[in-house]
Amino acid sequence: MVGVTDIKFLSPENLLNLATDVVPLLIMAVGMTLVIYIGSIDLSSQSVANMATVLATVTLPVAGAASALVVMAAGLLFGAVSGIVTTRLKVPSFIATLAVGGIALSVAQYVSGQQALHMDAGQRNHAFGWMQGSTAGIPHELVLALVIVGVAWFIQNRMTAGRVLKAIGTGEPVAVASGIRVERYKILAFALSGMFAAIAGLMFSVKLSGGSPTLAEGFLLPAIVAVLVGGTPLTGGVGGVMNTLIGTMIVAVVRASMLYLNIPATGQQIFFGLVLIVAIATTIDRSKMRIVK
Amino acid sequence: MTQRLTMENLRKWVPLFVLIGLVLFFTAVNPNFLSLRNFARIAISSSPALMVATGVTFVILMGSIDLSMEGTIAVCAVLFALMLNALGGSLSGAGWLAIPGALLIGAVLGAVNGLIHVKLKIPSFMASLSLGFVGIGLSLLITGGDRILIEDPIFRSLLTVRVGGFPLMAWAALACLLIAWFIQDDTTVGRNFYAVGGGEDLARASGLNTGRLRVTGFIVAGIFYALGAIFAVARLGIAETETGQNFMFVSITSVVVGGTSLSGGSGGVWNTLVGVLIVNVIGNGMVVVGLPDYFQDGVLGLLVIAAVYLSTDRRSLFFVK
Amino acid sequence: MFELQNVEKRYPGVHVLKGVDFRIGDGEIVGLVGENGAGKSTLMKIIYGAVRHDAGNVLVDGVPVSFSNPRDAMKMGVGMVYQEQSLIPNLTVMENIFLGFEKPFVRFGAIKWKKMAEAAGKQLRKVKLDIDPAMITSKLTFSQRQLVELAKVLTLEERVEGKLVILLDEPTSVLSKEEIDLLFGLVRELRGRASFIFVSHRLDEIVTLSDRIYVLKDGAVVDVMNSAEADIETIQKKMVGRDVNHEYYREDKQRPYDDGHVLLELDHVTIAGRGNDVSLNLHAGEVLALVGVEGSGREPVLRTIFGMKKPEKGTISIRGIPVRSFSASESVSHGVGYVPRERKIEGIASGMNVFENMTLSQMRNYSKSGVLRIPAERELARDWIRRLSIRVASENSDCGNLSGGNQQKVVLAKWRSSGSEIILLDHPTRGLDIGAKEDVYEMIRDMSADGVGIILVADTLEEAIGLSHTIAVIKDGEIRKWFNCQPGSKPSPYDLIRYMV
Amino acid sequence: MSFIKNYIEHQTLNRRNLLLLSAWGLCGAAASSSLIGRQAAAATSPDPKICWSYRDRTNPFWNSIVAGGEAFVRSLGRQSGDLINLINGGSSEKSLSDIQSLLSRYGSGVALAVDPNDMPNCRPVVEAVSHAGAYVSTIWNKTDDLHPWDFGDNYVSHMTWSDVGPSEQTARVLFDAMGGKGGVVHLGGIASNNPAIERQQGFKNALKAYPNIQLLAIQAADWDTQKANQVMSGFLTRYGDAIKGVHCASDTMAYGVIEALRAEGIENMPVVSYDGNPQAIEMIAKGKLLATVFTNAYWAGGITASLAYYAATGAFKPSAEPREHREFYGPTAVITTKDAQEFKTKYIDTNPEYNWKDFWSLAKGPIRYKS
Repeated sequence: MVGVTDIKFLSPENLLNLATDVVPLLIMAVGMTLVIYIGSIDLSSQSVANMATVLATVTLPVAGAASALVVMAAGLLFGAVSGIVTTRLKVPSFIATLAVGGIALSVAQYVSGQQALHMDAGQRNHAFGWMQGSTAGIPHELVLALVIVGVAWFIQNRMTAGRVLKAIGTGEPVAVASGIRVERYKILAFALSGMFAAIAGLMFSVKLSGGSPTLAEGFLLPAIVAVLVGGTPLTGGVGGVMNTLIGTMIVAVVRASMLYLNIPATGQQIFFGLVLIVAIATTIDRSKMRIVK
Repeated sequence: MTQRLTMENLRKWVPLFVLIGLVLFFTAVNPNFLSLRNFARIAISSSPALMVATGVTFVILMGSIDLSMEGTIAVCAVLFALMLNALGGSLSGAGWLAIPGALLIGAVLGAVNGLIHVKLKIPSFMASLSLGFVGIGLSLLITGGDRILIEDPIFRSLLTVRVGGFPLMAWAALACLLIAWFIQDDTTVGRNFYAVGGGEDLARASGLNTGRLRVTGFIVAGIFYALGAIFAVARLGIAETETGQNFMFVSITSVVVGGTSLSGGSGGVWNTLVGVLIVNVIGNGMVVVGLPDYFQDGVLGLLVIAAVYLSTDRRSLFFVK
Repeated sequence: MFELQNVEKRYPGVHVLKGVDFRIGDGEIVGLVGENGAGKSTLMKIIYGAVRHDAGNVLVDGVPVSFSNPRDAMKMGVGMVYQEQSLIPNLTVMENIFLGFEKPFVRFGAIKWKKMAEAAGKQLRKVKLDIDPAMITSKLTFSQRQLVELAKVLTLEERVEGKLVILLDEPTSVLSKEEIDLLFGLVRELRGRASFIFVSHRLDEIVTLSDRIYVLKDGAVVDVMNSAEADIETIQKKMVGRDVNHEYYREDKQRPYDDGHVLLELDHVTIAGRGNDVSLNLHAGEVLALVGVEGSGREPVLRTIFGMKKPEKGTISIRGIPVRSFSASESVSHGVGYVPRERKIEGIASGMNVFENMTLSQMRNYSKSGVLRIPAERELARDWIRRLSIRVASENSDCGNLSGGNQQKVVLAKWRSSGSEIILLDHPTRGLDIGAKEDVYEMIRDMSADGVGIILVADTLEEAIGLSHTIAVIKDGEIRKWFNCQPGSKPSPYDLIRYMV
Repeated sequence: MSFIKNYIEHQTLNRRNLLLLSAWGLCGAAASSSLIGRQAAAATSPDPKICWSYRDRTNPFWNSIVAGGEAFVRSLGRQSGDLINLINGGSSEKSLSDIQSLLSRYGSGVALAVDPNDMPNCRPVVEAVSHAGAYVSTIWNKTDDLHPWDFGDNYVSHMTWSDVGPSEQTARVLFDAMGGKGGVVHLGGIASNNPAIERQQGFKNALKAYPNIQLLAIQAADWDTQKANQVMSGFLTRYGDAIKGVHCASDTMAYGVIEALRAEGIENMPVVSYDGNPQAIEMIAKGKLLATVFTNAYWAGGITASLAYYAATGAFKPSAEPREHREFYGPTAVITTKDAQEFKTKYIDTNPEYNWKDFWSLAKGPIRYKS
């Protein structure tokens, strides 16, 4: 539809640009997918990403490229905490991740000294310059994102962990009665989500060459929406990372299309909401839902 | 009525103990905390949140969730202010019609939300999230981003006039809470919310029209959001798109902290009152004891986890989503 | 008078009811029997309005009616006492009784609780249940709930003019002997106002209580007999369609077990929350049946052995080694397998395909450093589909779409293929049709012959007697009596019941 | 409604196909259109599109910015609606991707006025614009190492406001009103935002000159009216009557503070703020607020768009301009009770006519960096 209005929208360069722009969002959404896949939700992603931008910027001068590891470890840790709070303390993930997000935000504010920080260009290029380059017109960021999606897909479809997550999503009691240590895998899902969020933050931070406790603001809802529109409903067990890849593209296209369709700025939210309802109504698989809550 | 002090009976009161514990803690750090004037301040900040959280309580009791409140509040607040100003600008004149008007708008938005959820079979999380975007967009479209001021002294007396040390707003909110309590405990619809939350298929087998009930739940919630919007406008004298900001997470957190289960069927509006007070006491207390602002998000998070942890009966939960 | 004429019902691919005629006179008690899958539940659903028939007529007092939901049926005086708990646990007893019919108690929008409590008290007195109507339902015992179900249906007496038809679906399965007597007494008392359709697996009860008996097989009524002339064996024969003999439980295949080889030992095990202790030995090749009434504590024993519950006291030893940490994964790694009663909740992950379900408990065997060997999984699934003749399009089919019997075979294959030596079967034939049941019996014999120790909680007493080497009768969580169960010298159900209640 | 339900149930059967189709459709369309050549980047464009990218519409400051932008667009004989609005809602990610989309649609024929939302976001925005050959002028958020002159003509200019000085002035007004003694609290914006940092700095500078003024507390209220209201009530409990004056980093927060005081029946507490919103100026005229700083967002909104536009048309060549024309401070004026009424008639009730080609008429000199 958008393509018809303006053919330029469909130029490969534009689509490539579009895809590259949503890379951080995509990575966060992929992490979120794992959690939504088991029927939970992760509201801490945005704050973890915020924290990641700060940590990346702060550790870059000290650790160089290894700062990526620090950031990922921090994401993993915060995700795992969410998972532990949800499984062991039985706090619903909606609340647990919201609360852990608050903690991540505090860490971000404390570490940053409540300032927007910027990376030294030389150090950035030395450690992460390769991320910004492109080969044969394809940005490395995009390649990296696809690799990460590929890894997530592999975990989901080809590894024990992925199979267990599917089992938890479709029927947690079955997994328990099959002798699976369900809690561990749930914690793993949250931890991975945290790590993906941190990677998203890191990439965004490299792209913007800086960090701030508010830099990743506005990521959370689009990421959730991307997962849902892709067809991974909150009921769990259905969908997956490939769906989220498509979902993220849909979000990106919808957002960009508002420009192409000349939707006035004040009306964009309405348009977005309506498109969302239509998209979910047509893509959701109701056959597995006996009761729609 | 004498109740045995079993763990189970005790568990019900845990949120209240948490609240009392927090009050004692903050008082110990700064004795100023324990004063009528400060409680009045907490009451003012709690009143709008209480209405919103009460509204979403009904939805959560049914086992659904509603994330549309920010949009609904924004639309109700803005239209309320526009109506009030268009009808003479004072509650003493025709302006009072703005109040039922706003409630009606809340009800309509709730109905739309419920119908999309029930008729299109979209889980409430997604339906209401989308509708929240639409609501915010709508209010933006109406105001073009402007703020609408309300100067009517009669309306603002909700904030400025005090009875027994508390502003009228707090009493009005309490009255609305009593109405909510009545709906919850003494009306058919209210009891049927519990039935749907306790087992939707069983309720359906007993001949309840659960679809209609769900829509009703969202309508009731919408009306309470409208009340929340009115109080929020009364608190600041300003109606704008941002009036609804932050209510989503705060209200749902309050409901859960109060001990109402997200899986539906247990809890209620009194739990929500305690939950709202816990959240607002923490918010106020952190400022009062002078906690550095960059720690506040984290401490709030920790306290919320602790409160929910203490008030959940883990034996009854096989697994938690 | 309530009548079905030539009622038909089809679901995609299945002809569930084939021209059923059914009639019940005023004040009559009619028994309805049939194997699982014979169409009983569909027939009942049509009667109480949960399902619409495709063809034929439903007549009330000779007038054709059409129920679009249970509420419509209730208005015509047709009510259902459910087998599964249909009371909502978080509501009070009185709210459950009047759920959906609160209107008479509402004044100015408010429910008058006093009035409702009085009315509920009246209903409860009908079933001779002395409880506070304001009690939360989840605090009632199973049998109390069953009576509340009945009291709920009896509100039709006041609500509807004229005669009532009440369906009782397996009402006795959770009741004690005294409670059953009370229930039967009540039913007889109420005949003046209502007629009853009584559905039960306990044929002796059917014969005792009902006036006439409808036998349903493969969606058709194969016989209607007067109870006076009926005996259990004939009914059974009609239900199954052939002689039910020792063949049925494959008794000829029962081999003595190896009593020198103890697989599992429970030594004075106390299960949390119950002041009891259980000791037993399970040998290689032995089928040990736990027998008792509903709620007597059979399931907790299974769940404790499987590690889902932690024993308070005592030791559980597997192959002579005491178990130290209790979790399902620990038990599975010791070769314990569990076929749960709630197949759709705990047994089968619907949404996952056949091979995914089969390897769920043994992914370690089918993966290398966390990466699954999917071709090997498929191979395994194909092998077992063949061995157990599971009817399924391929190993990629969604298990949620399989019939109950095939699902159960997948669950059994899951444990068998992982080499479990101790298998716990909780109602393994629940809800299966005859053919599938026989397949399950066959598998139990095969496993036993392979030296697998099996603990069985059976669907019926006959099943327990027919299949087992040893029977332990459990009451109040304690083993009251042991029976040796060698072919030729098997105890009768009545021998067992004496110790059960 | 049932036909809708049927339709949807029917649709769901095909949901997988639908998703796949849409994905394939995108790829296919991309492949087919790859034959269409890329538009050549033009150096200048006779009639560029004009666009403003900013945080949100719910803030009076941004509303004035947009009003100014629209006034400029009208001065070109176009409709107000011809100004393209990009609202990022506080998300740097959306800000950047919206701008990318815009550039991919119009190529070099765009003149952008941008607030990049967060300082680090400025570089990628500017890089994207200059890569496309379009023209951009920014305000507020820019890192210190980024300069328009490093990008030739495409990065036309950056305007920001030096908030330290005016904030210090309002603080002095406040302290004088307090009689030079007593306790004071400061409510700041989102702590990592540059204006929040500068405005707090100005406040602290003023404190040095007033030894008898006691600083009670500083806390961020995130530019948010409701949060400011809550924080102020907390302060009232903590310090009670010790608070003799309030310094706010924005008008929006001051409204919350004043309402918190009003709830307590405190009417005469001196409060100063920043931004110069119409509502704030009205309050100053009525004596409810002591002072604010007018940043002339209307002019800023117009002139920023104008700079980008005229650079894009080639009316002037940015690289030929001196550096103080590429990076400069915007106008600030402290407004107190004395001049509020006069100011209101001049700037609020009507907007003065500006000559949008006189780019630097109100500029306050080149930007000075700390190090």
